[in-house]
Amino acid sequence: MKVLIANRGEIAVRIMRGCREMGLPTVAIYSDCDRLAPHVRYADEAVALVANEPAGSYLHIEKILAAARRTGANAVHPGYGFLAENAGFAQAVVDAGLRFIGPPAGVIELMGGKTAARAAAGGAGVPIVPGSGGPLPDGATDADLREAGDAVGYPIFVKAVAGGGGKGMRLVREPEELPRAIQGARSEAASAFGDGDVYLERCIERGRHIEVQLLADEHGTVVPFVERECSIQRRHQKVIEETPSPVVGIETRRALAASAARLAEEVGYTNAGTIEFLLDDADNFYFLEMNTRLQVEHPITEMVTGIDLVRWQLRVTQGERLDIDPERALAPDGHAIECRVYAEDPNAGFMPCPGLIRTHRPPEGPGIRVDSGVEAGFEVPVHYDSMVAKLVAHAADRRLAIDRMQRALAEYDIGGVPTTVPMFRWLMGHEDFIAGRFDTTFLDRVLAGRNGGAFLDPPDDAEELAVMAAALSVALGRPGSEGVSAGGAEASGRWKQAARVAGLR
Amino acid sequence: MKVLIANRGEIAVRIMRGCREMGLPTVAIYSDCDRLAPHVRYADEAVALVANEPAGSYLHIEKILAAARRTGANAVHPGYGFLAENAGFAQAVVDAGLRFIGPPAGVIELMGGKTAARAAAGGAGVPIVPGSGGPLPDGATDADLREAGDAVGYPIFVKAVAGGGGKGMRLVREPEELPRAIQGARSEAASAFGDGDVYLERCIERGRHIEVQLLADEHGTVVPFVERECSIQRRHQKVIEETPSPVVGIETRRALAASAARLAEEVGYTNAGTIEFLLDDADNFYFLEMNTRLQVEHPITEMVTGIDLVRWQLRVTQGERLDIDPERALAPDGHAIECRVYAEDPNAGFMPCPGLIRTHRPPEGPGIRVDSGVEAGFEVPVHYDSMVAKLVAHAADRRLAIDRMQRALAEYDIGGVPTTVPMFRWLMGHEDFIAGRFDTTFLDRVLAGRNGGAFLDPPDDAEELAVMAAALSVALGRPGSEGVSAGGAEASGRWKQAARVAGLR
Amino acid sequence: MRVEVEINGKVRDVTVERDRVRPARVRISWDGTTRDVDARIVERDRDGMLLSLVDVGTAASSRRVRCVAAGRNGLTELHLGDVVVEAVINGRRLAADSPGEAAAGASRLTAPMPGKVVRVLVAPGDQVEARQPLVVVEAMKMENELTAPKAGVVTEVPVTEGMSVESGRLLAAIE
Amino acid sequence: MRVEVEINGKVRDVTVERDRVRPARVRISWDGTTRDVDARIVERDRDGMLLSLVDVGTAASSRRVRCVAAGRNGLTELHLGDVVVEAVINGRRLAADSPGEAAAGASRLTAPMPGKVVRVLVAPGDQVEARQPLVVVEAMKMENELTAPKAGVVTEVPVTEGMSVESGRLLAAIE
Repeated sequence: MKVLIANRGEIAVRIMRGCREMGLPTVAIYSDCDRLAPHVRYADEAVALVANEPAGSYLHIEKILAAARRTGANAVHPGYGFLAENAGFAQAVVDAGLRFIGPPAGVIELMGGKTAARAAAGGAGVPIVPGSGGPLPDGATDADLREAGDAVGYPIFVKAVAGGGGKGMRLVREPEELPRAIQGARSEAASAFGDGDVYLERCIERGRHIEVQLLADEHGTVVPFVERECSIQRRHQKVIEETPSPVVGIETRRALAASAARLAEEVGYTNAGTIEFLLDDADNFYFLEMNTRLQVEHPITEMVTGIDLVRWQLRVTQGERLDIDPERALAPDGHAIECRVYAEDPNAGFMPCPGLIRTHRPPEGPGIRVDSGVEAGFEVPVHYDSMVAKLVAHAADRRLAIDRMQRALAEYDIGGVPTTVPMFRWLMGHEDFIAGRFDTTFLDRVLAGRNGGAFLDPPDDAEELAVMAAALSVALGRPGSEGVSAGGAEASGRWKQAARVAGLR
Repeated sequence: MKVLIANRGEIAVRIMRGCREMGLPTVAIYSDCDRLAPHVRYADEAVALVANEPAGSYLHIEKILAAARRTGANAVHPGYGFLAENAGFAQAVVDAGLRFIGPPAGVIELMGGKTAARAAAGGAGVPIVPGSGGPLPDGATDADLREAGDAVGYPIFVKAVAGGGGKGMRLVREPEELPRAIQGARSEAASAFGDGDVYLERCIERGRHIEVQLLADEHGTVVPFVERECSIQRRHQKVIEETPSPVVGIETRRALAASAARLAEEVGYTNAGTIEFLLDDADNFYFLEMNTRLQVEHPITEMVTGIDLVRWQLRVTQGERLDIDPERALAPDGHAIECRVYAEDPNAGFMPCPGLIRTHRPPEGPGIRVDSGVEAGFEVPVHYDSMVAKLVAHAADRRLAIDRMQRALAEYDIGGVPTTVPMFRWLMGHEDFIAGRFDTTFLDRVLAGRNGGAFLDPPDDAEELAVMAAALSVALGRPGSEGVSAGGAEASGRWKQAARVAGLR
Repeated sequence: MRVEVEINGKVRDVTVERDRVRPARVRISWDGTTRDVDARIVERDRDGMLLSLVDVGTAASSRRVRCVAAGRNGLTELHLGDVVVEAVINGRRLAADSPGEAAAGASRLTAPMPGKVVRVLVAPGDQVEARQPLVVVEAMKMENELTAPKAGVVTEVPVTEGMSVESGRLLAAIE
Repeated sequence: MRVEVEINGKVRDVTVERDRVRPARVRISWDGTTRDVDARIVERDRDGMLLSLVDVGTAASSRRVRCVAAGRNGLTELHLGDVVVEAVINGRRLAADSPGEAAAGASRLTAPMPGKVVRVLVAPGDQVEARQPLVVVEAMKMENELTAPKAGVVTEVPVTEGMSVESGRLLAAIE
């Protein structure tokens, strides 16, 4: 099998590492601005896509298939993002006579539709968020509505069937408020969408994002893994993941795993995939959606189970049978945490910061795994996601994993662009994070409460040290000390800040 | 606790990482040539030893204690090598009112003496290599000698009591040869050492070096770990270690562990230590010696057990109780292999190659741990051991760990000095290594059989690629292309080689 | 050698003396403070250097400082672990970028990278606070709130929702 | 541009033509072979550069080559993964270090680093083979066998067992 990796950055390198360990040759594709990206050098062969915008490069199905033809690649790994959940791409790959390293196109299609996926989950007996199931009848009396509300359970979201963007939506905590809220939502929805239909859905408060990784072969075996906790999100984007969850007990773990496996079996799933759930504070969980691909956060599962998910993706694609001990997959050895390091300025509203990576020395030593997609000399392009590396810490328990992550974050020497490292250092010291007390709204809430201060306090001797270093940078013969480059002036306008001492990193 | 690390290189950094994860401040010591070594920057404080030779620096007890006094360090970690097994140093540390992170001086002293250690092992019921126990009586008849020989078992080494360097030593395979061999050994010993006394010891052929890591607290708890296989040695120096051993079954594992624990209990051992055994091909094992310190190869045990040995050293020193599950310590999760990367030229008799590290990009990704003691810009000094890094691969089984190690070795980008990486790549592909068919003489034998060829075959397109790169290095504007530096000329004389294509790395 | 170092708005007159016998050993003095330090350049690149400083006076502190000659504000950046301190050395600072500028006169908010305007939150005539979000631009798979560089009145908002913008394009002006 | 490249004793006259529109695209020809390559410098240091070469002709091979301007033999080293190829570019080679030298005339074996002589294995007048061990020096915690640079007769062994030697000290001479 010769594998074309239809992706870029750290995940392309991760997949190539898996291929190389199996002796499989690899083909990279690259956009113009990625010519110097590490994934191009890691591959045995590389084909230029001659474009930058995703639509003309990593999303361009015809170019990708042409690259496979040119190099004789007979399998395509989509990674995550880009075309990874595009059923049309999966089908085009198969139609071109190549193997698609992922589930069948039909399954991607099915699980990609919210309502179809929800129906499939319901059909497999997997809990979904309780609701009225369909629009409330127009002529319902207040008593009918209160009855429907009681059946769903409070708090309740009244949602417009045609809704979106929060319009025609009401949160109701008390049964007596329900009829009036429905009335308001109906009229808002009617004026916004020309459709006054509304339905009821239970509001899961303080919900945690819990997900179950699974592997499935082509012979009917499905293996679910110990859950991942992904509630630390910024604007619905995961930034820290860990496994196991600090709040999931063994019974809930088994119930989650069984649900995930049932759903995967129901839909004929193969290869690697993840089922996402919302967990409430009474240990009830509800199906959210399925990701029909490898996920960003797969390394934490690999670290606590010792199972190589990418290798299994490749093996399953070759028709091999899963021979993983299902008990091992559910029994985490220790605890693993991943921080997604983005080229963003945490002190300027997490603005993405494309630019040249001047220094890149990732941490090393016990329990640390780094999957990076950059090297010094590479310029983070403006065209894609700004993630530069994933930093994973593994230790005997959660507390030790946090301590280890703190140590590794402090070691991480990345220069040229600001990154989210200072925010992670702050978060690893946050008492609620340490206590495991958080839900999906936690990070946005605590960030909003910070009012823009620096994430890290300068060390006691910071000012003294800065005075000395500044003087020495001249006295020891600073190159370029006689002329500050214009490039510096240009760049600086973007990030103007009054604060002169700041945890920019 | 504030910890002075009385060592250098990768082990100093490893210990500081452990301290930092526990929030303990650290003090480095450094010789003149180590001023730019990473361990100096990793520490919170650093004290110059103002010398280079070990005797004036890392072996200078008074200077080290003065550094502790100056910085207020109240504990000393000796690492391995240098003063790690010096009972006088351990005692001096305690006499200075500091904690020594290791066993009591008396235990170091006891286990440091070969005969005393052997006696202690015998006393604890740990097998030792069978022998006559003392010198053979002078007037013994041939029949007496043959009887003594039968009691020891063949093959037998006749060894001079005062012996050394192979003088007065004979290997005997057949009982009828024994009397004549004893006679010859006696006369050789008498003329070489002025003492003709000889004794008999069983020769363990095809022996494997198997060792048992253990931790012991100050409250009487001893925890032995799954064995390490360290038979891949070059001139009695370990270069590759792995765990578990490919040939040790569960019963032998338990017997080894029980023996090691008994001996540690017998001598009142505390902190981390390792008991080394020779294992014959009938699964009999014999005590060799005890290392009363942390070992170079401790990471492989950490990787398969998830237990942080350095952290436990620090905790035990603070009086804490071991609460490790002993079954976990004996049940390896997967397989781990360590390669010791030395700055040596494998194509020139493994000559150590001090010099400037110009590039240092260690591998990363799944299952890889790197503990390095260098960074780009650091000059490997001539005064100490030439190890630059330890590369560890961990995977679900031995075959996968080998594949992973191959991948990581190929990724390792280290420039400026030749290293043993090409030899490791060759060895990972050697059929006897892959099959686990080796003993302590294996590596020296296969190296001797190679007759100095390159370790790696150049890729098919090597010459073509070299032609292109050479031309491009000029055409793209090679800096310094107009003048080769004198430094290059000086250095080159040392390593003159006729081979123009060679796996130097 | 004398160097003028301005940090946090305070100017220090710093004297650096090298030991003649051991040139890596320097005595640094300013404002009545004196430090004896073993100072080494671990590595240099075109943007600056990595310094290793070991106090050889009464303390023994070991510190690693990355100096970037022209940092993001056109100043010298001193990276002390995760914390960055900015310094003006010998009065050198890019005039267009003086921190005072943001507080007075007209301020222009420009697009830091190519992207798509997804929300416009203010209109000309609006009174805004410093750091108040003005425009949301989607770029690099993220929605980015671009905030007011200073308090004032919005004079111009030459973009609309859905518009693609190039890097440097004016998004809003404040007076 | 024409470059003379000598590898494995064979000299090639190599022509490098840059594409005018896409300067990173080069056509490299020698001895009837022609390759179209996208050639980039990933990074430079004072010793050389890291090249990334992607074949844009019929093949698509992607290769990483580290070029070291003055390698250990005074030649240009081309690191192809783990394998190193040495080249003489435009006839430049350090005369004192030409590989031919080892094969002819007197050869001197010197200490590559400071150490202690632990064994002397030959005496003046001994006939030795190339690569035969002559002296064992202990340095960097290792016993290092220093071998004959060529076959011949030992003319001088100015060291004895137990002697400390400095780097560059003559250990043996062969004629």
